[in-house]
Amino acid sequence: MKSIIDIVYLVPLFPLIGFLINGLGRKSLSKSLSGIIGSGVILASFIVSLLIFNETRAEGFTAVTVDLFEFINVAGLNIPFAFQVDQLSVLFLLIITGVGFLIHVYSTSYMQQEEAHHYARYFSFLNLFIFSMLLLVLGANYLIMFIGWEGVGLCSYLLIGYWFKNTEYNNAARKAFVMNRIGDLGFLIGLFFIIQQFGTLTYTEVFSQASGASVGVLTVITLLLFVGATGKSAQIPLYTWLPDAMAGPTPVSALIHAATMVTAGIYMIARSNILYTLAPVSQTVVAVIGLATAILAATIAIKQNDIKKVLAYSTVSQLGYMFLGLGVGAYTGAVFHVMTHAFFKALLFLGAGSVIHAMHHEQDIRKMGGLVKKLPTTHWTFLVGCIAIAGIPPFSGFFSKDEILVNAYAHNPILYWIGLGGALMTAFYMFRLYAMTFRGSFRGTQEQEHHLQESPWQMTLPLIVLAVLAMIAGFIGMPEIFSADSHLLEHYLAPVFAESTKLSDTHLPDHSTEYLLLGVSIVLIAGSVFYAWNRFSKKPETEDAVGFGKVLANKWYVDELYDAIISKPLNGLGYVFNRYVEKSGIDGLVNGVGKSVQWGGRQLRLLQSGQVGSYILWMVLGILLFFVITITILT
Amino acid sequence: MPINYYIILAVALFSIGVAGVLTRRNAIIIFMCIELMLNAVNLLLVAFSKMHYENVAAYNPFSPVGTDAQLFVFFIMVVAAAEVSVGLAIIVMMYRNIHSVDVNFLNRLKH
Amino acid sequence: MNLILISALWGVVMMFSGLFIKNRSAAKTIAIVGALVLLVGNLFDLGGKMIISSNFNGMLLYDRFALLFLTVLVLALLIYFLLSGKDIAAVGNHPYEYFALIFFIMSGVGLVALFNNLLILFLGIEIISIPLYILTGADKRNLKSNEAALKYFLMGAFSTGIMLMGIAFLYGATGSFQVDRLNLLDGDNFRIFLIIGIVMIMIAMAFKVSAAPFHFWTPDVYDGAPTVFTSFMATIVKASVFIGFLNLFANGFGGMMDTWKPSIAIIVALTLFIGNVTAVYQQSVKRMLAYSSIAQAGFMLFAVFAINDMSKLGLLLYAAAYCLATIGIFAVLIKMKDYTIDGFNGLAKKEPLVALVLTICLFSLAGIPLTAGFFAKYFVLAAAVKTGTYLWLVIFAVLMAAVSVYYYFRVIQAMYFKEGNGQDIETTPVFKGLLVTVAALIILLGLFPSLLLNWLTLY
Amino acid sequence: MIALLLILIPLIGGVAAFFIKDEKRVKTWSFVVALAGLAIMSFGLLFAYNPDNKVFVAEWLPQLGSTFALLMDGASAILCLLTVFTYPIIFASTWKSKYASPHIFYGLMLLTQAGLLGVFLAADGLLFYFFWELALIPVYFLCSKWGGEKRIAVTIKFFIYTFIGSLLMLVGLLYLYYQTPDASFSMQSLYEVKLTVQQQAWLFWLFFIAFAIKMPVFPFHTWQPDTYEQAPTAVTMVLSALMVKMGLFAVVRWLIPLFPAGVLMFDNVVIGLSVIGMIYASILAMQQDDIKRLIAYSSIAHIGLMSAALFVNNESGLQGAMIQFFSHGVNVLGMWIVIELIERQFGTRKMSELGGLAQKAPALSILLVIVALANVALPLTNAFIGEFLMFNGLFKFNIWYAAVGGLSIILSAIYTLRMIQKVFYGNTNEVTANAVDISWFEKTSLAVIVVAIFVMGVYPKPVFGLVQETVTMILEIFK
Amino acid sequence: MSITEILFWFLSALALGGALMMVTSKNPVYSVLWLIVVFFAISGHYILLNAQFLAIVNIIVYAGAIMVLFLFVIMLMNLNANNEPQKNVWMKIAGAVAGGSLFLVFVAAIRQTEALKIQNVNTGGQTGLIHLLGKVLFTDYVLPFEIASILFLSAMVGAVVIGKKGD
Repeated sequence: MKSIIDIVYLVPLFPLIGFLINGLGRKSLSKSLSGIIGSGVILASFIVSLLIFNETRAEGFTAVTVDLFEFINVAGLNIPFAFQVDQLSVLFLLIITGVGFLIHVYSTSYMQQEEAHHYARYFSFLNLFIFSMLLLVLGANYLIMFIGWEGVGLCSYLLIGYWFKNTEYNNAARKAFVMNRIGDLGFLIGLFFIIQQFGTLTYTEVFSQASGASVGVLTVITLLLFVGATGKSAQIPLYTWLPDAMAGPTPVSALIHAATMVTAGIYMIARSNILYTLAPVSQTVVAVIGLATAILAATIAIKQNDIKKVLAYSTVSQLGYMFLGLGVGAYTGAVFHVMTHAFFKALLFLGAGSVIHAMHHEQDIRKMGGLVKKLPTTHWTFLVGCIAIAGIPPFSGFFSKDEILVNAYAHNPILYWIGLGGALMTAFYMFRLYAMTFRGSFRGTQEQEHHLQESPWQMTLPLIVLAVLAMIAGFIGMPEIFSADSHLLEHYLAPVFAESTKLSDTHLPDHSTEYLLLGVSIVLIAGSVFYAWNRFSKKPETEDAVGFGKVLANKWYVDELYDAIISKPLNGLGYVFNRYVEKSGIDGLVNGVGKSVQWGGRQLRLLQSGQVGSYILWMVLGILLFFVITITILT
Repeated sequence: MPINYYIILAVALFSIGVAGVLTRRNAIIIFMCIELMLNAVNLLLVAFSKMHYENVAAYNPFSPVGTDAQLFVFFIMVVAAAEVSVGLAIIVMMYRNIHSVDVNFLNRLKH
Repeated sequence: MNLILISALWGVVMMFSGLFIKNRSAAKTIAIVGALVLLVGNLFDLGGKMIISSNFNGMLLYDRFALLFLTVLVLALLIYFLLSGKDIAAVGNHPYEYFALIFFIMSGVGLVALFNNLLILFLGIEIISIPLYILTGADKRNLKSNEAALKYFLMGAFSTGIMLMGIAFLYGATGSFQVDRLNLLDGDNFRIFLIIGIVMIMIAMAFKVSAAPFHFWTPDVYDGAPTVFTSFMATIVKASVFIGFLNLFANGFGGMMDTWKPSIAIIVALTLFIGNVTAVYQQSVKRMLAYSSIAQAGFMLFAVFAINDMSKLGLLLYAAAYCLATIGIFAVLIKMKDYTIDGFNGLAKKEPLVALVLTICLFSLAGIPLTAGFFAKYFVLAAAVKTGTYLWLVIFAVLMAAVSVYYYFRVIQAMYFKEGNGQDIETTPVFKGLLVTVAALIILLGLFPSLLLNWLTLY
Repeated sequence: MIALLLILIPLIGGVAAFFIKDEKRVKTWSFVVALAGLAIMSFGLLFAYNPDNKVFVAEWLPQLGSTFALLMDGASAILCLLTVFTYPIIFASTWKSKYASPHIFYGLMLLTQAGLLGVFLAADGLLFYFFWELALIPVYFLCSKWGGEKRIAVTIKFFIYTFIGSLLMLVGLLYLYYQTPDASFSMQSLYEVKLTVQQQAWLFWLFFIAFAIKMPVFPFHTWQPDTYEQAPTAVTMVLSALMVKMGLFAVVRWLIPLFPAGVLMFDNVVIGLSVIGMIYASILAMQQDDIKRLIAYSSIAHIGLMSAALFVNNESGLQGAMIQFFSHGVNVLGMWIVIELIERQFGTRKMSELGGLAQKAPALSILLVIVALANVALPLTNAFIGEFLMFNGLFKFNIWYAAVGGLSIILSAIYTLRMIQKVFYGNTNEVTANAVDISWFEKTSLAVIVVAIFVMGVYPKPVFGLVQETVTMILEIFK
Repeated sequence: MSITEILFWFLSALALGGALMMVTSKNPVYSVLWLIVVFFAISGHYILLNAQFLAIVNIIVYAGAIMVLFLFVIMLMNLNANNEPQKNVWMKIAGAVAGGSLFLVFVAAIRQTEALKIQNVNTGGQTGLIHLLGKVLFTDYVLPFEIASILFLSAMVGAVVIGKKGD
């Protein structure tokens, strides 16, 4: 059938072209031009994605695979370079290109003060990232996904280290890449298991055979894949890179470290949902890890004072919720949350960016405050974001988070209560952040104060758009309780998760309980919002944290721990190898042979005493020797 | 007379010669010891020639068996004479230079 | 036979021309002519056309291999004369006599190559040794030369005694001096004589080819003797003794290898070890070459160790390669003042061509492919491997070959990579041309050893 | 015929180069010769890749049953291609480097190429040994004459070390030769020799040690970092891009077909050593300050993976290893070029003394980053294909080898990024303060490499096709 | 005990004793004289083994010519006094031990084979007579004979080269 879907390859192609143009033409392109190219290509692919989305909305639409060319075909393992278009991938296409486009536009002004060729470099990287991300979600098999998987890792490395003169930033970038690599190794080995088990990496074939495989194998596979997810989506134990990643330009944080890349893990698990559904153990692991991360990150976020750090930790914790959702089998919910989160977290980051921009790269919220009047647009958009993430109806965050929590409850109430606790903390620290930034009185320097002004339209426009989305996006996923099949997203995604839903026996609690839960959560959240708002707009905490707060402020000292148990031993080992094993040990042995030969030469030549007598004596001894030898041999 | 006696006699002389070569320092004496060794060989050869002759003499008393050994002895003597002429010449040359025939002084070349 | 006759006669010729011609430099020319005549005569030998074709009822054995071997040696002699003739004449006051002695030695070489009777072997070896004692001491004022001569003489005479004892016992066992009759015992009860005989002769030959532990004379004598004669001793003489060794053991004792193979194996191992390892530390190139010649002897002994068709090819090729390379190196060494390795520093800058030739020669000695030395080593090792036993010995040998690379390359490093302005060597274009020819021959044999080996099978 | 030409061109060209005293001219000449080789090879592959071009036989040493026989099958084709592809780039990228008596230098370089191609093509045991040594000797002179300050000692060590190995191989070869029914060195008759398991057991080691030293596999690797460090970079390129492949290739063409039983007996030992080597070398690479040493160790790690993959005895591993022959060659070549450029400009290779180049020399840094990423086997670069398949093969062989070896993926990321950061990022210092970017000449040569990296990374199909025949041949043996 | 046996034992004792004295005596001149005694004893043995010709030659060449030459040289260097400084005692012992053990090895080797004991060498026979030897020497052994001449020639040349004074 000839359809728009056949040209899906255009979607990643545009950003690639953009990357090439901006990358190769760094020197020649003017800022505005490269900005336009950079954002234009994304817009183009967004439009294409919309068209494709239109196709997929048709009832009874089934996944389409678009083969591009033969990539690897050896040893009975055929991995074509193919794209798979179905509801899930298309949804992500929209998120990536859509949010991506807004952020590109935002960047055009945010990065103004960069030199032209760095400016172009920035946009080329950004395009490259979009390209890899699209590969990740479009791939029709795990290898293509892996390509995108590592590609986005690379781009995040490049973009975190965008200001390469600063060693701090470079270290952060390296940390991000290495931690992702650790995850990737797990992912790769998972792939090998899949190959061994199913002899293919193509989704359709793998999933069709999945039910045939033993639970043990599936558990191993899914756990290994999940290791990859923890790396990419910043879950325990591999989450520490994400907060450091805030070194990058703020739009980057918005795009990569909030909206898109970090959700790759969720996408991957949602994509392989059937495997996870068949491996309950891994599901539990996912859920537990997710929840733990959500709580841990939330606690840390409470005591952070860097505006971006707070958002970073909130991202980690939100991702934790998504994994919780996946763990309890609420795949739709997780994806739903990915979407809403993309909106409001991008919004928040961009807002923060706008603040930072206005404050001349001041990020410490203790030096802010009272920006309401100065930055009106930024302020209310940011507020929308806060409300959304805090989960106050009818904003988007409420619906998605609520769906996850309800499913968690259905799975096991404890999960729900803990999750709710996390939600309360979220509300708390978000409004702490909001209050300390915008409320109260300005605490910055004089000249900061009178340079304060609202950002240009390129920056505010995306804020507004995202704010609107953050407000309304929730309605596509209204719980069934309000009205029958009000959950449009669920219907849309149903084919993707069909298998899993058939298998999973989770029956949602009856409506009364659900109402109750909703009520409880709304009340509590509102309460914590109110408390935080009051407290921090009245007397913002400007002094350093003490006691337990100090522990939180220092992120539970996890970085130090890792440093102590991994980095230091590794370096020590390397030192020992380099200094002793290599030089004295192996090479010493090799040289030792040579030395011993020389020594032997020095000693042997002493036999040559110069005395005829001794020479002849040696001869006679030789004669005796050979007599003895010969005669002993013969008798 | 069993051949053994001759062999042992010859070997004894030979060994004495060897021992002499090893124990003495005077080049000339060493050389003489070597001459002694050669003579031991000569004696042995003659004895062997006789022995082989005996083995055939029973049925052919006029066989030439054994002559070759005696001729060999003859040649050994010839060579010995030649060696002596050269050897003594070398020793004399040596003596001219260092006024000694002590082989222990021959230690410029070593290691 | 031609070779023996001609060389003897030419020796006499040299003597008398020494009486009548006062001009020293003429000696070289006459000698070269003599070498050429020798070559022609030898080629006639190869063709089977001899002045006296009798084998003196079995005292000589004209087998093609020996004759071809002699051809190689005569060629080596010719090259030797061409390269170093002037230096021979320059050693002392008796140029003609030196050449005469060398020619006498050549007749001895002929005997040792062709003998079929222990008496001939004995006489041949003596004819080789006695003039060598003289040549060693030829530099009469030089104490080192004297010392070398005396040492060589005493030990040589001693080894002669050993060898004669061996021959006597062999006679006792077999009642004959004919090599081809040594196998048939006159009654088995004499077996012990045979064994004693073999051992003692083996030791005597080992001494002559300077195999450990009977090698001690070699470094001192080679070091002390005038360098020209060292070159002669180390190449032609040594090779000739080897073919005597090989023939004796192949034709005489081939039947009872198990009695002597272990001993030879030990000798080979010791020789390789002592030769190579001791050479590593030497500072004087001349002395280093002396030790290296011991090491090379160790390899050639493989031919004797493994007596088969390969070993003959191997020895032939080895003799050619070894003689060419060593003569080439010595020819240059003679012209140098400073024999230490540092003396070679920066030679490549001063005399690139000479340095290149030296390098090729050293490569050949080290057995690097593309040079004759490689195939030489290849064949002798192949012979040993072919026997199927004693593989450890072969492996040990190649390890030692690797050691040898170290000390040969020290010279190359000195010439090419070390700082220094090389000492000046007076070289004529002719000399250089000859050196290049030597190098070319080495390379040629290294590519197509068949050029030489085919002669064995030719008509 | 193509096969013969491939060897003859650099041979004659090299000898000719000795007589071209003028620097410019000799550089041009050798560049042209190298290009000619490339042209011939690509022509052969594209239009004339047929049996009578892949095989060449001539009389050589009848007495020894050795003929001058060449055979270009999959594995050798890929390596010949690598060789002829590498040489022009080497000459181009070192165009600006100054060498004393250039005619000798370039002559020797070309002779080395001849030797290498000979090794990759020889289909006769003795001939193979011949070329094996011939490739080494010019390198000996190149390193000892134009190398760093410790060059003489280091080079002689390298030479003797490898020489020992090859001599052991020679003994093994001789032994095999006498086992052949028709007393011949030809590859076929050597393949057909019937050996007992015991014979295979020790013959395997005689050969393997030679190859292991050349590759080099842990623990025979210690010559390699010193040599790479001391050798002039142009030679280091040859050493690490091409010469190490000799060992790997020899395993494919000689070791495995000759001693399948031996391979099966010792595969765990070899793979174990290789995997240890991967981790060990990677950890060492993290410690290095000299970029050359860093790359040297990282290349040991990569070689370890390849040698492991060659012994896993499954198609995936073999295919991966063979495609990696090419990829590794290209990538490491790119690395050396960058190092050469850096050293030539700043006279130092110490990472601690460099930094901030990205501001001064963006083009260089970008190209390096790409090459470096290929070096850490990022997807869509050529190395990824190979490493993916090799790890897959290793996994098939034994999960744990793959798991442990996989750690090297992480470690490689660590040290490579560390290198990039220390050299190119951060602020400039007095050394790099007035750095200039690279010339178009060097830029193009690097660009060619980058293109190769991506083309192979995205569309490896042709290479798979090329090496398939060898892979099937080997798998047949184990059937 | 027949007369020959007595003679044998006497000559053997004489030879061995002479040899020992030759090796041990300090004064070179005495050594020479003792060596001559040994030669005489050996000649006696030759006669017993009826190699009369060799016996004569032995006396003439060795005892006559060679030893006299030795004597000349020794006199010429007037080494008559026992001026030879002693080798260090260990060397002496080592040498003696080596020589002795060589002897022992030989004896041990020979004693193994019983058969040898019965191989007798009696008196009588024609072998050693001069006409027989002469005939063989100039027919079968003509080649060695000629070679011997070359040997002498070279020895002569050598002696001249080495011995000639004034350079």
